[in-house]
Amino acid sequence: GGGGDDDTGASPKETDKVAYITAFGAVGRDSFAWVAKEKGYFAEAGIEVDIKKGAGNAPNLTALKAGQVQFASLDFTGAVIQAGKGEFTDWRAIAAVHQQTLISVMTTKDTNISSVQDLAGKTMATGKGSVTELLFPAYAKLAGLDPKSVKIEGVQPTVLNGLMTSRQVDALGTFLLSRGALAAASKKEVVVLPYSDYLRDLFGNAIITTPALIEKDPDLVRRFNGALLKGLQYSIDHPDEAAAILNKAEPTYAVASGVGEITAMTPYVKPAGGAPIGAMDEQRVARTIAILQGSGLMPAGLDPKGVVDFSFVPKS
Amino acid sequence: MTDKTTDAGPRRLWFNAGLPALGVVLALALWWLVTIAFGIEPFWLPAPSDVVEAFLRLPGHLTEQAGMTLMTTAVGFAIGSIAGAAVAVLFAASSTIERMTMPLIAAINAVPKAALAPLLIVWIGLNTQAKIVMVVLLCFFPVLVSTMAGLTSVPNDLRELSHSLSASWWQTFVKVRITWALPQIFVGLKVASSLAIIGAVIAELTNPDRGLGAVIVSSSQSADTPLAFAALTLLALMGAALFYLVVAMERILVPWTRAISS
Amino acid sequence: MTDKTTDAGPRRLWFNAGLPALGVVLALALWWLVTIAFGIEPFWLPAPSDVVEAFLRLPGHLTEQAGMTLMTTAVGFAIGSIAGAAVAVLFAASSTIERMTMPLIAAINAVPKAALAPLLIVWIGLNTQAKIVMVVLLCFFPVLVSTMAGLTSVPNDLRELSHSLSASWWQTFVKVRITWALPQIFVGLKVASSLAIIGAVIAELTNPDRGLGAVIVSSSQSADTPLAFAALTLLALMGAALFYLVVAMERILVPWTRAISS
Amino acid sequence: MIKIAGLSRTFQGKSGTVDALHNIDLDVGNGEFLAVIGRSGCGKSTLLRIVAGLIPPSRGEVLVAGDPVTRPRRDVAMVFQRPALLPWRSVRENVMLPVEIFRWPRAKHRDHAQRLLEMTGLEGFADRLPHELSGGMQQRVSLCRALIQRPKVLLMDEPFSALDALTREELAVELQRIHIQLGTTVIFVTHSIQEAVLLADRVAVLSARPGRVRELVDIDIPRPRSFGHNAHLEEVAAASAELHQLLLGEHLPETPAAT
Amino acid sequence: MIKIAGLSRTFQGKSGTVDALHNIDLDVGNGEFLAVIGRSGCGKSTLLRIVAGLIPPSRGEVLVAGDPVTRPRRDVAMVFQRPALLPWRSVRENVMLPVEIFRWPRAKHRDHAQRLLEMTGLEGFADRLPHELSGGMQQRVSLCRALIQRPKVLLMDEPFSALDALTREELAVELQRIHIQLGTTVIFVTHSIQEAVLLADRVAVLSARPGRVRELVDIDIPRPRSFGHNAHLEEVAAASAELHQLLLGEHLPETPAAT
Ligand SMILES: Nc1ncnc2c1ncn2[C@@H]1O[C@H](COP(=O)(O)OP(=O)(O)OP(=O)(O)O)[C@@H](O)[C@H]1O
Ligand SMILES: Nc1ncnc2c1ncn2[C@@H]1O[C@H](COP(=O)(O)OP(=O)(O)OP(=O)(O)O)[C@@H](O)[C@H]1O
Ligand SMILES: [Mg+2]
Ligand SMILES: [Mg+2]
Repeated sequence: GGGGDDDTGASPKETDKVAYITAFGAVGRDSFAWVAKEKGYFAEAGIEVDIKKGAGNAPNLTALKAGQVQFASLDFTGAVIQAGKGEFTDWRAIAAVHQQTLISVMTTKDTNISSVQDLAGKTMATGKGSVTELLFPAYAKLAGLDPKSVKIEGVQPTVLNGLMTSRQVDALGTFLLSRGALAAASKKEVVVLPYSDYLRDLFGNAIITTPALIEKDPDLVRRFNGALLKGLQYSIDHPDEAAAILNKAEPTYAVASGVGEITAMTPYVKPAGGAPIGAMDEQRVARTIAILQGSGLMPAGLDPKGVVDFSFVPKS
Repeated sequence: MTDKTTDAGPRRLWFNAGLPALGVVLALALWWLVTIAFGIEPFWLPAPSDVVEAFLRLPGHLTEQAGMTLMTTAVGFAIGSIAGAAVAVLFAASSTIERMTMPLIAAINAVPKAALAPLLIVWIGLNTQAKIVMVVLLCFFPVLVSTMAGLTSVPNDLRELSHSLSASWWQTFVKVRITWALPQIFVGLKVASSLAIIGAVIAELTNPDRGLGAVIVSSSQSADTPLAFAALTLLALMGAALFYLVVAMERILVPWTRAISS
Repeated sequence: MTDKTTDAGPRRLWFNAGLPALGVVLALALWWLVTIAFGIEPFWLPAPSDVVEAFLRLPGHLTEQAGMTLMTTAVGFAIGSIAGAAVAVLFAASSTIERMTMPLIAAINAVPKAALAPLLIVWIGLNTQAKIVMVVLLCFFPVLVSTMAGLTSVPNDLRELSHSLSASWWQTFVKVRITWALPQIFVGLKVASSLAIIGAVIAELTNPDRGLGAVIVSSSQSADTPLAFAALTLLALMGAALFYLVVAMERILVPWTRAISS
Repeated sequence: MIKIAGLSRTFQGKSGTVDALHNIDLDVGNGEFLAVIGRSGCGKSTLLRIVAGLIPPSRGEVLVAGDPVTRPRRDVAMVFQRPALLPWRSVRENVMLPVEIFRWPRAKHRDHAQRLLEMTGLEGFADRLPHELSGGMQQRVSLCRALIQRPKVLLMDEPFSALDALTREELAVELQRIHIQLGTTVIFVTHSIQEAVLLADRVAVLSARPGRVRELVDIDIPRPRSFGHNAHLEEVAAASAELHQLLLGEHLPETPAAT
Repeated sequence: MIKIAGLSRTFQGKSGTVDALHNIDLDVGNGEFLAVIGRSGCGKSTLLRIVAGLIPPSRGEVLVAGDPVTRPRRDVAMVFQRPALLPWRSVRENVMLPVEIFRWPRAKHRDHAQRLLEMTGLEGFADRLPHELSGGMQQRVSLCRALIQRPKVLLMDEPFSALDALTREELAVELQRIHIQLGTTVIFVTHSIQEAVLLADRVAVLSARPGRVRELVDIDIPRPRSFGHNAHLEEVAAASAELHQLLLGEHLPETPAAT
């Protein structure tokens, strides 16, 4: 624990200590946390941040629930499903990292799959129980493909690239940012079919915290959010520097891979219509919930306010 | 020492069945108490009742998945143990081969199998064979090491005896060394029995198409800790059963050790 | 048999260092040949040269991470082995306790540690302790089982001797049973040495903040197989080193076994 | 000192039970030297094991110094039929084992150990491990280990069986000396009638399966005795012949022994 | 049959080397019965082990039937000083072990095994495991195991040491019978001068550390011999006295033995 121990929250001299967990490991898309730290944004906000490497939605929500971290980054859509099913409800999003979901179908050129429709009769591997797998029927239907015509292999995410490269499957359901890795592995041109082509209302990653902390120290939440988003902004503005900062924290992650990921995700970070970075609006969240309910992924009754605290979300 | 006149029937039953049962009951009670006393949420640590309930939600499915895991485990355990023992025999036959390959085997064995699981799938495929190979990899080493130790622990008396009879290497092996090594081989088999189950589940976590590993994956995705615990409990039961099966085999195959030692 | 007059210096050196080196060289050659002959891409199976290159990209960092993994491994191995041996002693002291708890331990041990890793993080935290606990969990059982086997294998001669001297349970234990059990305990330690490294890496894969496990995670994220293999190779080296450290300890502590058996 | 009353012992095995001892009554006086002879497998070792408190009798009881024997006593030392040396301890350390276990001061007994090793001709082998010794040498180590205890009662199971005639005689002389000096009560199992006659005050002759006391023979030859001095040649010859006859007598079933 | 020439053997240990045997020359004729006596630790077992091909000599060589001994031969059987029984095999199966190893037909030798067990008084224990036997019984099993091989050469290391006088005599008679009937060459290590005189054609007396052949004594008493019949009492007494003297003589350093 340790975060927000300061009951009064009045004394600005005192630095707050919090822990933050990235969405998944230390990769380009999560570099902004290290950037915010390295650039001193957290320090300016009077916060000392311990950055931990995440391992996906369930572990991150667990860490948050156990009080081992106060803030987390994770896939918003997946988290909403978990909230809707009542599995994890003790969290609120305070900003969106990606305005559009990054999940997509990915394949290599030689499979001759160039559109969703081409997937009929093929085999596709996805992370077992992942959002990619759960949303595929909705995505396929919107794209005019019978979801049952595709054979889905649910596996551990780490084996995906290997399966594609060894052509044990014809396509992957994965994050589009792993495109570079797949290209490197298969040495082939990669074809990406983002879910966001049809599912426009889904957010990608979001930053979340607990309702308890919001209640106890809203100022800390606000300061943290601001600093982190500043880091995000700086990262997409200076991908090379961001990748270099990340490489310092994680030398085994090549700078080039970092630059590639950050550049690839830049269009997804900037909101349409000039809204500030991190923005989320209630209508879109409601539509997200509706899509998820409509696909039978969760029961009805979830209120957008139950997953997002709009008072912290940056507004234009 | 060698003669236990007091080992009456009921006492023995109590010792061999009553005490273990008591131990399990006490552990369950403690578990239950802890969950109640500290008001622990089922998400962190479900009470035994939650676990039973989770099991009763899907008894057929869980049993079926358990059966699949057990199959993988059993086949892999058998292959791995036989392979381990066979390589130990090879090493016993040729210390040159042993010196050349044992360091490599020790090295390869230290490579985390969990890190190898994705590679296995890529090399072998999304099938049961890849899972069995994982089990084999985990069982192999303990049986190898313990068999080697057993084969080299034959007392000089007996070695000289078979030597003086001009027994061939193979005869010495079959009639003296293997039997003498059995108690130690069983140490390896006991350790391997647990590792076999672990191997099967690691493989199932990587390719969660079936088995209790798949149940754990899907229950952790839905934060259904009681269900995950139901699967873990089945695995634990399986582990204890396999362990005591090995112990029973030992009692049948090497009754003489208990007579000459204590 | 007991007297090896032919064990000259150079022959011995060749046996203890030359042959293992030869084995490693042959294995490397084979590996290299396979990658070249079948034109295997580095993503599947990098050639030894690719791995060396990957290592040379970040020698300092990799060494540092290896050091961290080694620390976790060593501390966990020590704690786990001592705990395993201690519980074995407890079981040797009271067969009632043994009967009550051994089935439970066998059951718990069969629960896949990989599935427990997330729970450990929840219970203990995202810290080194959780990692050490994982290592301890993996080392405990082999040492327990082998120590138990060793302690119950004391020949009746020696048991009667210490009994006839009215030695206390503890004296018998210290002066006869433990020493007699040492060769078997070392079987457990050898198996545990490999498992310790595996445990450390499983923990690091689950919470990849440091260590070679973290290197494997991050290299798999960027499909940098050569780097992953560099980490795996370091782990393998560590495993072989730890294994032969245990073997060396055995030679020093129990020289007499090789004299009375073969 | 030792009172054995109605002692029986059976062993249960997979292929039936063995009556090893049947209804043994025997009193051994304080400081008495009792030799036990009998055919191989007649229960001599079993008798010693029961007196030592190592195994319980099936029926009957044994008193040592008035107390029923339920477990081994520190004032009773045993020389086993097999040497039972700890393979990892040097000869000296094997001899010192009882000193360690009794928590006696080591320093005080080191000399004693050294004297015993000299007495048994092992002084050059004190630092060797048991496997480097010959069979007879191992047996002598186990003898030293019993003697260092200076026990009130010494139970010896064929302690000289692996020794040559000469060593045997030397050690027999030493044993007599110790027996007389310390007043040790000794039960001495042997296959050598000569040894029994030389050493014992009384000889118990056991009959085989089930082992019973066939006869108790008093040896009334003045001490110290030795093979060399032929002072009491006739008595020795007579006693030997009687014992020989008793052992032989077993061939005639149910015939009470008559000398 | 057996030719031992310039045989020496040293053992290297951590605490120095031991000269176990030094420059032994010995010829054993075909069908001869050679007894070996000597003080405990003088190298008798080592000598047998070298003749059996179990350990190599440090110097010199051994020929059996004209061939240098480099490893054990199937026509040479050994009775070890310790019984060395397989603990998981019944008495019968232990006796049958050589038959199995030589791949002889089991059925043909089962009767032989049974006869040997009867001869050694073990017929009731055929199905028991070794740990259920007394020390002397175990020794008899190992004797049976050697005899079932019907070897040309029989090497026996104190085979009767754990047996009572009576059993010893019975088995000595049987051994003589076998030796005469089959023409077996025997080397027989013993601590009993009586046994040596009873059984041997010649007795080799070894001196201790390093073991050398002190003297070879011919025993010219007509066979069959036995303890019971006092036909050649005087010769027996004379031979015994001579051997005794030779053993004793060791005390006087470097004195050549004189009878
Ligand atoms: N394996 C060994 N290592 C070192 N020394 C040995 C070994 N075997 C025998 N010796 C030494 O060699 C000498 C002769 O031993 P050996 O067993 O041949 O004697 P032995 O005549 O058979 O004695 P005993 O009558 O007591 O059986 C002894 O001093 C012994 O210490
Ligand atoms: N542990 C045992 N289990 C079964 N039977 C046993 C056991 N110990 C001894 N016996 C039997 O008891 C009988 C007496 O054995 P014991 O060892 O007392 O004989 P012994 O007189 O010492 O013989 P020896 O002179 O050969 O040493 C034997 O028939 C033996 O088979
Ligand atoms: Mg006995
Ligand atoms: Mg000997």
